[in-house]
Amino acid sequence: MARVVVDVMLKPEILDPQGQAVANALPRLGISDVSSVRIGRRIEIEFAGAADPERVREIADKLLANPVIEDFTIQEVAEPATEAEAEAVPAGDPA
Amino acid sequence: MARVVVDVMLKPEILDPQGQAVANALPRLGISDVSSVRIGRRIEIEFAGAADPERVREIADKLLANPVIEDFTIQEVAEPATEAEAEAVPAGDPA
Amino acid sequence: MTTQSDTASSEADEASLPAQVSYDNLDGPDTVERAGATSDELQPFAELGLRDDEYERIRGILDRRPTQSELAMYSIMWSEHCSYKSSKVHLRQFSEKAPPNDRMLAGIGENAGVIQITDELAVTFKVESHNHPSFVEPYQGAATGVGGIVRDILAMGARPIAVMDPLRFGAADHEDTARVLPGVVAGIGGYGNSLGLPNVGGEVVFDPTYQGNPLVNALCLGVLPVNRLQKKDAAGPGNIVVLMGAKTGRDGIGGVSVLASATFDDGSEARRPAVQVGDPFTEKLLIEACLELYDANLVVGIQDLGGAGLTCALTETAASAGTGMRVWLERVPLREQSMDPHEILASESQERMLLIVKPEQLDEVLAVADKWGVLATAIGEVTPSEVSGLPGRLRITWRDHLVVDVPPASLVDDGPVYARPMREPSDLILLQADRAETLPRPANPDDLRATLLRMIASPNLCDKSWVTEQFDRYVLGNTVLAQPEDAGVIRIDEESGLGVALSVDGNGRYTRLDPYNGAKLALAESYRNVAVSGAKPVAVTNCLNFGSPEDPAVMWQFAEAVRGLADGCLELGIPVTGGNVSFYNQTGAAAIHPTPVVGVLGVIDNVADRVPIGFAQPATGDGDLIFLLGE
Amino acid sequence: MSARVGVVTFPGSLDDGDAARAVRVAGGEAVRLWHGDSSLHGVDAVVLPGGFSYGDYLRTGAIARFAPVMESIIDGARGGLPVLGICNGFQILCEAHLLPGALTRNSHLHFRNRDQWLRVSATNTAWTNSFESDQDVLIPLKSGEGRYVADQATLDELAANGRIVATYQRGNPNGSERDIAGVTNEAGNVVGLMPHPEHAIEALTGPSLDGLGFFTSILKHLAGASA
Ligand SMILES: Nc1ncnc2c1ncn2[C@@H]1O[C@H](COP(=O)(O)OP(=O)(O)O)[C@@H](O)[C@H]1O
Repeated sequence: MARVVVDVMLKPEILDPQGQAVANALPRLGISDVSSVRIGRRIEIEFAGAADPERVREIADKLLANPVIEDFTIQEVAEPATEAEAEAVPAGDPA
Repeated sequence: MARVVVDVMLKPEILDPQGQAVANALPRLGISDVSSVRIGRRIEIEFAGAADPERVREIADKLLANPVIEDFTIQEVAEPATEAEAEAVPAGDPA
Repeated sequence: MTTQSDTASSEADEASLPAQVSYDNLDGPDTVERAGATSDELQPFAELGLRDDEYERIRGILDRRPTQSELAMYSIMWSEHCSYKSSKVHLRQFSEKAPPNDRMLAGIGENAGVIQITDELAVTFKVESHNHPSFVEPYQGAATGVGGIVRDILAMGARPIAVMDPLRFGAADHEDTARVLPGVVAGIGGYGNSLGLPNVGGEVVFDPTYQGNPLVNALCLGVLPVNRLQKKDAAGPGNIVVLMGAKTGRDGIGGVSVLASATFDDGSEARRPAVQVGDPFTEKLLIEACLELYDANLVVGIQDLGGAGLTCALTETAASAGTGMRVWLERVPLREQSMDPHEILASESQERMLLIVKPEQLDEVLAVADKWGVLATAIGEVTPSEVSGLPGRLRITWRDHLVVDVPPASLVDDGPVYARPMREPSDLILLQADRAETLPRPANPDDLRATLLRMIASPNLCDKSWVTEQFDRYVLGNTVLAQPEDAGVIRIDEESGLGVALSVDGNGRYTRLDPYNGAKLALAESYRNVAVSGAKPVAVTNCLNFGSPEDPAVMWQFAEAVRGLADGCLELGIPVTGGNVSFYNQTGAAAIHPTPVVGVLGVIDNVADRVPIGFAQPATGDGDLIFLLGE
Repeated sequence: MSARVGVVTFPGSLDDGDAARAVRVAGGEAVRLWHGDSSLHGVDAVVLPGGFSYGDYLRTGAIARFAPVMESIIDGARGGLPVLGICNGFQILCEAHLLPGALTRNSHLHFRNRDQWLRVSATNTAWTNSFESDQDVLIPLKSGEGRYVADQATLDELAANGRIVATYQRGNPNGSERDIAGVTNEAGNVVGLMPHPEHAIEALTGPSLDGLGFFTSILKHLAGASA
């Protein structure tokens, strides 16, 4: 059983209204030293068997990310980590 | 300058219709061995100076995640990694 | 001269561009001084969509070669989209044939037409296209289409109060439709719902002609007190130019990125034109801030930033007043610090407005912006006309380098105007010969039943609630009629019950068969829809969606449709108050069906008298009588 | 003197004008409150209206909850001040932990605007005392994140103590747990409701007049309290 994490973020030049809204709210929580916030999606995929990197890339490209405005990175995670004690192990498989 | 990543995922017992929609679309791509898809948020925060783990935890707990339905994990990332070649280095700072 | 590849070249294959001068290793930006000294330097004007003679005209106007920034500005302002260079000669009929009308406070040429409906109140409405961006990125394309038309209405001094969305997609079961339609509908809802604008009608039409080129048109209605009408004039030398709203990023810079570098090496990848992403929250704040500024009389002139960004707003406001302008471009708040001057001038970042304000009121203006949490920055000032008596010049510096020095009107009014060749499509006679009368008709009850079932099952006739349920139609509490009614009816005045009715209609298939009558039919349908709601039609807006104007057959369709619409308006006695032309709607050489979409606005003295569709339930005894009017 | 009902405007509020109109139509005085002003200006009750406060980009209601006015409202609500959260207001009340549970993305993932039948099952709250028990009402629903969720223990507790204010009838429009359309706190002064009663107060513009009951209820409640 393999677990893969696909992180999808807006390309750097694309406006990120979500991140901006959070960044603007932080000073009200007394936090003023944040220079930028970007918000994307984290997608956890669990395979019944092994995860074929090519197939994962295809899923990410076709279904999870919108290549017009988003980039994605793929990591295989050692252990299903549903609970809080997650330790992401980067598989270094950037898009 | 520190970069922190907060991952926010719905608690396992909460229905994730977005993840389900992706899972349901996979067979159309010829992929049938995925047992689950969960979609959450990835929030990248850049601090002007160092990131105080306590403050990050507070932001995550108060603002970024809703503890009624969501769990979060925090990782400090070694290097600003705006571009595609991101390599997440887990700082092992789970919530 | 049957085809001209010039205006389409901004969409040309980048890899095939000839080598041009590279500005990359310049020490600082390309300045006016440098342009004067290197007047023979080769410039990539053709890649920016300018023809040889257009480029020569620019050199003539400036008496030197344009700087990199100026070249970008001319190429944008003289593009089909901004200059209406192919349509202008035809659109004139809308004014020439317009019936006399003393209620039209603003008409064609303004951001939107304004019609006075009582001593105190006026309404404004306009429909615009966002077809191409919606095909590339359906959600954001449609969303920013709504955002753009709302800012047009806002710029007139009006509060936006409703939207409509005439949509056309390819075949319902085609995979492109499956990709595009859900995103478009979600985008229109996502933006309009977040602004709190009720969606009171539209169209969803499926036809294979729109397969590679869906039509996403958006209409906005606004209301204003007559004395709040705004102008775009940058009047009053010494007045301050303020940019309000979102930061400027590399959104939709399009062909202008050609200027960054002539060679498309790996490094230029990041400079590719980026899709515009909408931020409805910022737009909502922008609306509230603008309205508060209008009500406090703090605005001398205002213009929204649309397709041509700062370039358009700066030149139009100055040209409209005949003044000059001095702009310090480095004051523009940027999302990406590495942006070059020409990129800032060409950026299509959304949710921005340009304001002209009096210096002594600047602080008040900034305070209102701050109250609503909107960024507002003084970036320049209005300057007088030249000592020679000529209109003022637009001078823009970038960190003390003069990068633009142009007569603003040369970009706005002196663009090229073409009487493009026209020819009736060669297949038209055949199409027209194939009469509907020759089609088999259902001859018995079974056939009739089968035909009826087929019609009911047609995606074009079926229930549209899957779409309309994604739109808020209740917000603002004045929606008297909305889908599935023939026209949307909005109450304007709670005391008197005064309201307006709106409908948008078009039929590409009719127009393909007969552009003149097809356009008239679209007008007639929209007019009828408004009339049957109980309102008196008073004004027309339109969005003319056509193929390439360089194709004589398309140009003929366009000319005929405009003639038909203008004649129809004359016959019905209502004016066209504004609209939008969208050319180049085609896939390869195949143009879409010519699709004029016509919006009609009517006034109803008391919305309690509106007439809904459907038979009313008889309150007492006798049922209502049914009449069929017409032939 | 008529009761004074505050209506809060956050940046991004959309139905604030409609909520104020509903208060007026019911016979009360609507007092507009501003998100950045922590004073409640002596109002007798508060409505948090619908909309997309602060854009709602992160999570609905997440940022609005930290507005200065909310601090006063949270304090007031704990002391018995009647508060009605409609749609986005309901989301804000959950984020502020004045109400249990959370509102999440509709299970079908679409925004949905529909005339919705509801059953008003709790009529002992400050905002529902004008209704008959189990009265069915028709009220517009319009939301993309209206699916009410809470853990089973909370849901059981809400059901057992009559704290489910309204449930969806004739079909669940968004996948809410136990068809929940609205809940109240233990004291019955704070109510959250996903559908929009302020859009059902006039025959010309709404599907019914049923929404008015929520606004006449609060006036009745306040009159009773001051009598
Ligand atoms: N894209 C849309 N947005 C909003 N309303 C729409 C849209 N498409 C259709 N409608 C509305 O749905 C109703 C039915 O549309 P339609 O079947 O095209 O009616 P008709 O044929 O009478 O014009 C009309 O009220 C129309 O305004």
